[in-house]
Formats: sequence, structure tokens, C-alpha cells
Amino acid sequence: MAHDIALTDILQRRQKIMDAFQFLGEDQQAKLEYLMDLGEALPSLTAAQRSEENKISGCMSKVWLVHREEKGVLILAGDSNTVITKGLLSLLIQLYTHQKPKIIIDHDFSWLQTIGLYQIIGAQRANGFAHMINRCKMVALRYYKQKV
Amino acid sequence: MAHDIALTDILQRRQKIMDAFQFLGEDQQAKLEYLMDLGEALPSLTAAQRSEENKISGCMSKVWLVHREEKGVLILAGDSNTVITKGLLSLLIQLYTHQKPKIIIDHDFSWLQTIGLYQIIGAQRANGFAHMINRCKMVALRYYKQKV
Amino acid sequence: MPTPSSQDSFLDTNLAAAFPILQQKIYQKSLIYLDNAATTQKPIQVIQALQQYYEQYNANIHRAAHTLSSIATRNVEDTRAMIQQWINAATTEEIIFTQGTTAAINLVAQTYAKQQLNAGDEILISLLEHHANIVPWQMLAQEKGVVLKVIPVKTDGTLDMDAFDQLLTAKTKMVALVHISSTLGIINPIEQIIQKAHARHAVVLIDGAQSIAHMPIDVQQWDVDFFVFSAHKAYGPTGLGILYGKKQYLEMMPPYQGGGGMVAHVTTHQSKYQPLPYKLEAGTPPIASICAFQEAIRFIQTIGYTKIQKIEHALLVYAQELLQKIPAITLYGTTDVKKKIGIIALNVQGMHHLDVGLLLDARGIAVRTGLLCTQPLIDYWQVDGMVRISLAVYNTFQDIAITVQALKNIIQKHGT
Amino acid sequence: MPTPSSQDSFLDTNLAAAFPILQQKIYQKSLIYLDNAATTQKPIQVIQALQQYYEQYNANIHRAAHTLSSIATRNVEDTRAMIQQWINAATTEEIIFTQGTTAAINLVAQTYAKQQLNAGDEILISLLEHHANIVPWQMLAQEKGVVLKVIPVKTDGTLDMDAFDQLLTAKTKMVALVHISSTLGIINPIEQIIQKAHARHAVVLIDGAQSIAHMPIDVQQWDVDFFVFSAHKAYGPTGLGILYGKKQYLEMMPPYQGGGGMVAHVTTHQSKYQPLPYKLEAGTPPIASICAFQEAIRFIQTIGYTKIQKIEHALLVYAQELLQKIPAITLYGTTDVKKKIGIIALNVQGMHHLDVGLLLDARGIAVRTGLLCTQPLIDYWQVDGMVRISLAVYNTFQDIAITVQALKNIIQKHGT
Ligand SMILES: Cc1ncc(COP(=O)(O)O)c(C=O)c1O
Ligand SMILES: Cc1ncc(COP(=O)(O)O)c(C=O)c1O
Repeated sequence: MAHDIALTDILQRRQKIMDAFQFLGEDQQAKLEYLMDLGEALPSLTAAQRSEENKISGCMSKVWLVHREEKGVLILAGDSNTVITKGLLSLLIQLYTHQKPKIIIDHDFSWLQTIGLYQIIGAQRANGFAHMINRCKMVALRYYKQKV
Repeated sequence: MAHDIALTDILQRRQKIMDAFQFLGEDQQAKLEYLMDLGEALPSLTAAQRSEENKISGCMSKVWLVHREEKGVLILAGDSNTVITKGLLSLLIQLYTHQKPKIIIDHDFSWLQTIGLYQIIGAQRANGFAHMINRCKMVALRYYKQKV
Repeated sequence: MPTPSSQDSFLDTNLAAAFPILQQKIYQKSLIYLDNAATTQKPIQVIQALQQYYEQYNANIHRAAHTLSSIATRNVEDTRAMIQQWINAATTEEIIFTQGTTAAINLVAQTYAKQQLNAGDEILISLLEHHANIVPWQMLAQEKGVVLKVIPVKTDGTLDMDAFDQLLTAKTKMVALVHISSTLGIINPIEQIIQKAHARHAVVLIDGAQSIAHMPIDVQQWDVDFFVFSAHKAYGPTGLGILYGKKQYLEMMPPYQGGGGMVAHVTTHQSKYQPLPYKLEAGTPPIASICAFQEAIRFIQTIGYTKIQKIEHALLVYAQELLQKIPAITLYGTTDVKKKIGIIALNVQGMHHLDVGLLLDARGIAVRTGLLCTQPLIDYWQVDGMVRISLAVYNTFQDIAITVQALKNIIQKHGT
Repeated sequence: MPTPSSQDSFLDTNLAAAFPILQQKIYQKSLIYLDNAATTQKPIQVIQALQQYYEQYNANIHRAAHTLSSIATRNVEDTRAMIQQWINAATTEEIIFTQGTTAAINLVAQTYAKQQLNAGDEILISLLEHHANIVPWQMLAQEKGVVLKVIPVKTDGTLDMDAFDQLLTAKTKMVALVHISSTLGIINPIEQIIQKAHARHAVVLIDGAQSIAHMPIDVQQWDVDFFVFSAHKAYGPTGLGILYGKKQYLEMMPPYQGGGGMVAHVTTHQSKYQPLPYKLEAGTPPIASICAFQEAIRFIQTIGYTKIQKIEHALLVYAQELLQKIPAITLYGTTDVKKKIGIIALNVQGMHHLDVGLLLDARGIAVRTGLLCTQPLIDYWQVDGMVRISLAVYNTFQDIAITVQALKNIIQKHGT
């Protein structure tokens, strides 16, 4: 599944994710399978990219995030040694890639509660997910500060 | 209350104690008051008799027991710094004084359960009471061994 | 005996109703529980929370791979966050779960103090301390050659602050002090003591076992370095204590115990430890007690400390007034109700404290007697024990009235 | 998938019915709990015993002056006596209450071993150890300069006894060994090891966290010096562990923590300690858990170890047979059912253990994944984690059948 970068508006992208989970309703197993599908579809990083520097600490599994800027927007890619975490990362990238740093910095993640993700991935992984979100915001902040 | 040494039979003495408690029924307060009456009635020992040697360890309060032999029977007296413990000791002396060592050694104390004493004096004091019983038996054993 | 009138409208609440154990009879008499300094009773919410834990989400925590474990983990961390806010700690990393106040003090003695103090350094405690805040320091003194100094009390049981000023020197590296005396109910001026100690660069541990249920705690405002208490003395379950420590100190501390949960990486020759708070929490913690403690905190917060203090203060005033009128009763320590909480230590003339305790018990009244785990203080009064009445928020004027009446009867019958 | 037939009449008992949590749904699916090595669930009797404690006789113990305290004290001592008989200790003084297995091992390391061992002395552990039986010894090694040696395992996960014979020398002063591996379920030949260690005058601590619920323990027959376990892994409440120690060793040990209950006489400059077991139990213990643990022991004794072993053995045989038929599944350690209890560690080819765990969880099946607090052993297999299925007596053939079917589905969908 490629990321729909055509949807430039972050709120539209968010809606798309919410719709997908809403469709799956209360079926936790299906949500997990969906996350795994996302994870399996996300292209892997090269061994070189899976460096200590790119690693996000605080997650149960190993997670890497790479980034570059292109014409004022941030381009993100990532990988993980577990498929479900890769799926989570994929959600994040889906939302954030090809966005302006300021938009990433300002985005409020409280809507995640509504899609029941925390229930299915559990407290510990939710914690790890928060670390991923943080890393994205930190990266965005760095680019943003360079510019201003 | 003087000890009824006329009742030489230990079973009769036991019965007398059981009767007294049976009469008091379920009234724990009355049983306690009865014990205190016994304690207050028991003559105190002299300061010299309240020696380290005569002290029974393992009790919550201080307890002393003195003993001598006279014509084949053991004569016991005792004291405590708390009235209720003195009452307990009084019960023991009531039962054992002027008895032959062998009778004291052989006497089984399981009947004590039936008078509800342990409930009213509590686990810790019951423990102390067991130490008093033990001391009496040890004393009796010593006299008994000297004889045979 | 008159009881305070209904003008005290805050007394309307029947808090005891939430405590199943208080509905009980002891020897056909309603239980009057006045041994709250030893442990408080638990409201039904706490008991139900334990049941819920075991019936709905019992699981081992950390590194959760499954839902139950995830729920249990979150609940444990929720409790930590509640405690942090409750006592106003700066971060949740400063809240460590232990087995009790005793374990928490031993932890600080065996990690922080053992590492930071050297032979000849001095630790100040007071004559008011519970054994839990004496023996760990004696053990350390023996092991490390640090010197234990004792702040004396004045004849009314309050800390001798002049003596404290004298004892506090450049050699003092640690002050370990009880917040509220478990025997006399006296509240120590800990803010002043902390300030003076800090001015001398001494680190301060406050034993809050008797304060947590009775007055608001603010570790940041007081700038206290370590603060410890037990859940079971604050309407919570047994087997759980809390160590608050300033992050800077907790971070410099080596771990106390080794085991699961406190390590990040283990090989057979060495281990890397987890960050705070986990570094100091080895093994499976008392999970059920931690989860259920939330309900105890909620119980306290729902009533509010203002009201708790008002109720307990009124009960204390009433009890002391009645007791002071009985000539055969000796009260220990100050009776100035501005300086103390609802703990009253007494003796009956000519009677042994154990006898008094047992006679009260036969009337369904639970008090504690003896050395009260504060032997040095009891020795100071040159007695071999005391009778202690200690109040909680669910006690009533009736409890007090009945107890005083019982004491009068006992004195009449058995006193001299 | 066929399940064993009703010829196995011992399987009729519906033990799960006594466990309220097992009647629950996780994601609309019935909970299948296979994380018993982490903690077992609790039968209703245990939950009710906790409730009874708090509703009927909650009080602090020791030096009891009142009825509640007296009842609580007696109950705590009754539990001690039950445990003594259960594991066949010589006296109740040899049974010490701790917070858990971890606390018990740390206690022995920090008292007995710290006092008796000197720099250069050796402690033997094995590669099978839980972190709780590694880190305390590493900490001691660092503090005292004692040397930690590790008994390796053979490729099937069993202890390399030849290596043990080599490692056990006159320098070995202590052997600290897990009874049953929490990761592989392998039962170590502890009787033989104890004999050999004793012949060399080494003292032996056995970590019985995984054995207590699954096989009879006889500390006197085995002549073991220290034996430790946790109540929560044996159908009991959280927050309670047991240290058994031979009286001769416990007596020579200094106290571990100082506080109330463990002292006989306290002055501000020194203290006299209580006799065993109290010397080693400072502060208010987890009273509710201790009292309720009686019901857990009764639960085990009512079924009986013979039947427990029969049930769990049959479940293990069934599970391994089914799992061995799945090519994508790797099982770790010996599958010889005579050498192990119902713990199975596995991985699915091409899948991360965390993903497998979460996918099982979404199907209502609770297993543990990851390093399982035995990182050195996991490292030995050169993986970064495993999926662990661990059984208890209330598990059923249906639990196994559903779990294996779920694994098959997962492999079909996501495996390589
Ligand atoms: C073999 C073994 N030892 C020690 C422990 C630690 O037990 P606790 O966390 O109850 O202290 C465990 C529990 O996971 C274990 O399985
Ligand atoms: C002032 C004080 N400190 C410490 C303790 C010890 O608390 P715990 O037994 O819960 O460890 C107590 C409890 O009696 C206390 O009152």
C-alpha cells in the first residue's frame, strides 16, 4: 500500500485512517491484521539506514526512522523488526510524509484514542508509539528551526 | 481466693475451673473480670522472689514462678506485673499446687480450648500462657527426675 | 456525657458506613476501632478494587505481550501518577513502590546513605522515631562507622529545637525524622528542619507513615529529599509502601535489589539497569495492592484533607477534654491540639497497660498497648508501656464517648 | 484436531470454574490464559479470603492488644505452619515471609552470602537462571569480589553436568540454581547437585519459583539449604514470597532490614533482635496476602500434586505433539516430557515473537514473549526473544487445541 501523498491535507489523511479503523469496528483481530498488512507493505530500509543513529529508543521492538527535506516538506521512511510496529510506523508516515514541518509539529494526536489502537497494541507498545511520534516531531522541529 | 487444695484430684480441680467459666457463658468481659479477680487475689511474691531466675520468658508481661517440694508434692506460687496474667497464673497454680510431679507432667491441657480462654486473652498471651505451663512441667520434671 | 451538638454540620457524614469491618461485633459489642496508627481499616471501594483486579485483570506487568498484562501495567502506572500528583512530586520517576515504610527507609539507608556517607559522618534522628527509623540507621552505623545522633524531646514530647540547632553541624550528612509521632501524635516542624538541614547541606528523609492519611503532603513545597509512607496506614491494602525521592538522589543511588524488571540488559557477567523508577523496583511488585491503592487515594481525596482534619481535630479535642477530667489517667506529651493529630497515649494509675488494653478489648474497643514500636520514647517517660488511642476519619464522637465511659468503668473496678 | 478421549477420567474436573477471571472475554473471545509462569490466576477461595481478611479481621499483627490483631496474628502464623508442613521444613522458624522470590534471593545474597563469602570465593549459577537469580549475585560480586561462575547448558537446554562437576571446586562456597527453568520448563537434577555441592561444603539455594505449583517440595529430603518461591505463581496473592532456610544458616545471618517486629529491645544506640523467624521480617508484612495464601495452598493440596502432575503432563504431551507437527515452529530445549513441566518456548519462522504474541492476544490467548527475564539463555539460542506457553492445572485440552489452531492460522497468514 503506497502512501496517499495526493491528500496533502493532514486532516484528510487523518480522516482516511479513522475511516479504515471505523470500518473494522470492534474486531480487534481485524485491526491487528490491518496493521500487519500496513507493516508488510511498508518498504524496508537498507541495512545502512538501520543504524544506531536512526533508531528510536524506548520501543519494545527495534524501530528506525529516516528523513530528508525536499521543497519545504519532510519525506519520511522507516522500518522495524516487528511487523506490527512497522504497521504503526506506517500509519505515522502515512500521516506525516510530504508535510511541512510546522504542520507536523502542531498536529495533536489525541484522536488516536478514538480508533481503539491503544487497546489492541497495549500500554507498553502505546508507549513505544509515543516515542515514534516524538521522534517525528523532533525531526520536524529541527528542520523548522533551521529555516527560521 | 485461696486455692482449694482440699481437692487433691486434678480432674476435680479442672472441673471446678471449667464450671466457673461455663457459668460465665459467652460474656467475654465477665471472663476477663473473673481472671482479674483471680489475679488480684493471688498473693504477691517478695521482691527477692521476683528474680531473673524465677522469671518465665516468652510472656508479654513479666511473670515469676517459685516452687518447692513438700512430702512428694509440689508447692507453687507466682506473680506478674499485669493482673490478667496473674489471673492466668493463678489458674495454673490452682490446678497444680500440692500435686505430685508425675501428675503435673502428664496433665493434658487441651481442655483449655473449651473454656474460651484463648479467645479472650488472644494469640500472643495464649503463647505466653503456654510458656507458663511449660515452666510448670519443667519444674515438675526436674523434681521427678531427682526422685527416680 | 454530652457529645458535640449538630451545629458541627460537617459531622453528619456517616463515613463508617463504607467500612464493612466496622459493622462487625466483637464479643457481641460493636467494634470501635481506635488502632488506626497501626493500620487503618479499608473502605469497600478498596476491597472491591482488589477483587476486581483478581477477577478481571490479574497478570504480571512490564514487557506485556497480552491484554491482561497491559491493563495491569497501565493500572500500576496510573497509581504511580496519582501518587505523584497527590504528594506533588515533580515526576512519576520519583515514586518508587516498596513493601512498606520500613522497606523504603532501609532502601535509602542501604543505597543512598551507604554510598554517600563515610565513617564519621553524622545522621540525625529524634527520640520520637518509630523503630523503623532507628534500626536501619543503627545497622548502617555498624557497617560504615557513621555516627547516629539523637535529637531529644522536651518534657511535653515536642522536639527540642535548640538541641537540634546544636546537633546540626557540618558533620551532619543526613536527617531522618518522623513527620508525626506515632505515639504522641505530635507534628514536627519539618519545613523549618528541612531548611536548616539544607543550609548545612544535609539530606532529609521524612517518615510520613502517620501524616499521609491525616494532612496534605507537598514534597516540592517542603523541598524534602526523601518522603516515605505505607499504603495500609492510609486506607489502602497491606504490603505496599511508597518511597518518594528527588530524582537527582534516586539517580545517583545504586540499585537495592537485583532481579526482573529493573534490568535493561543482562549477561551472566554484568547487567545494565533500567532508568527510574524501575531501577529500584526488582521483581514482581505487590500488583493487586498497587492497583487497589488508587481507591484509597480517591477515598481521601473525595472527602478532602480540609474536612478530614476538621473531623479528626474535633474528635481529638473532645477526647482530650474528657480524658483530662479523669484524675487516674496520665496523658503523655503535649495536649495542645494545634501541635498534634488524633493520637493519644495514656496510662491508668495503678494499672498495667496490657490489662487496660484487654479490658477495653472485651468491650469491643481496639487500642494498642505496650512499647508501640517507639521504645526509646517510652523509656524516656520511664514507663514500660502506654495505651494508645489513634483516630481515623471514620471515628465518631460516640466512639470516643463509649471509650471514655469504658475507661471510667475499668478505673472504678480495677484502678487504685 | 482430535483431543484426548474421555478415557483420561482425571480430566473430568472442571477446575477452571473456580477461577472467575477465566470466565472472562478478551475481544469477545473467551480468555485462554497460558502465561502461568509469569503469574497464575487465583481461585475464588483466595479472592474471598482476601475480602474476608479486610471485612472481618484486618489489623496489624504482633504484640496484639486486641481481638482483631490477635486473629490476624494467628492467621499469619497458621499460614507459616501450613507452609512449613507443605514443603516439609523442620520448624516454622525456618519459614520467612518476603515480598517475593526476588526479595528472598536478595536477602540471602545480602546477609548470608555477604557475611560468609570472601573475595575469591565462587558462586555457581547456571545459564538457565531467571534474572532474579543472576543480578543479586552480580551485585554481591561487585561489592565483595566474589566470583560468579556459570554452569552451561547442552544443546537441548539441559544442564551440562560434566561442566558442573568441573566448575564445582573447593573454591565454590555457594550454588544458586533454578529448580525448573522458567523459559524451557526443564527440571534440574537438584538432589544430585545438592549432594555434590554439600560434599564440597558449598551451600545451596534453590529457586523454586516454577516448581512450587507443579511438583511436591521436600526441603528436608533434598537437604537443601535455602529454597525460595513466590505466592503469586502458586495460585496465591501478589506481594508475597517465601524464604525457607535451614535454621543453622538463618541463625548465623545478620538481619536484612531493620524496623518494627524484628527487634526485642531498642535503645537509640543499639538494638537486640528477635529470634527467628521475626529477626528477618522487618515492618508490617503483606498481612492480607499471607492470610489468603492459605487458601491457595489448600487449593493445591485438595487437588494433590499427583493429579496436578498428571493433568499438566497430559496437556504438555498433547501440546508438544501438535506443535512438533508444524514445520514453521521451532521449539527450544528438550521435548522429553520426563525432563520438564508444562512450559514451552517457541518461535515461528520468519515472524517476530512480539507479532506472534499480539496476534494470539487478539484471539484471546495470553502468552508471554520476549526475553522472558532469562536473557543469557535467550542469547544462547541466538534469538532476540521467544514465545512462551506456560500451563497451570486449570488449563484444558481445548485451550491447547485452540491455541495451536490459532498459531496455524497466524503462520498461514503471516509466516514465511
Ligand atoms: C525461576 C524464577 N525465579 C524468580 C522469579 C521472580 O519471581 P518474583 O518476580 O515473584 O520475585 C521468577 C518469576 O518470573 C521465576 O520464574
Ligand atoms: C512513624 C512510623 N514509621 C514507620 C512505620 C512502619 O511502617 P510499616 O510497618 O508499614 O513499614 C510506622 C508504622 O507503625 C510508623 O507509625
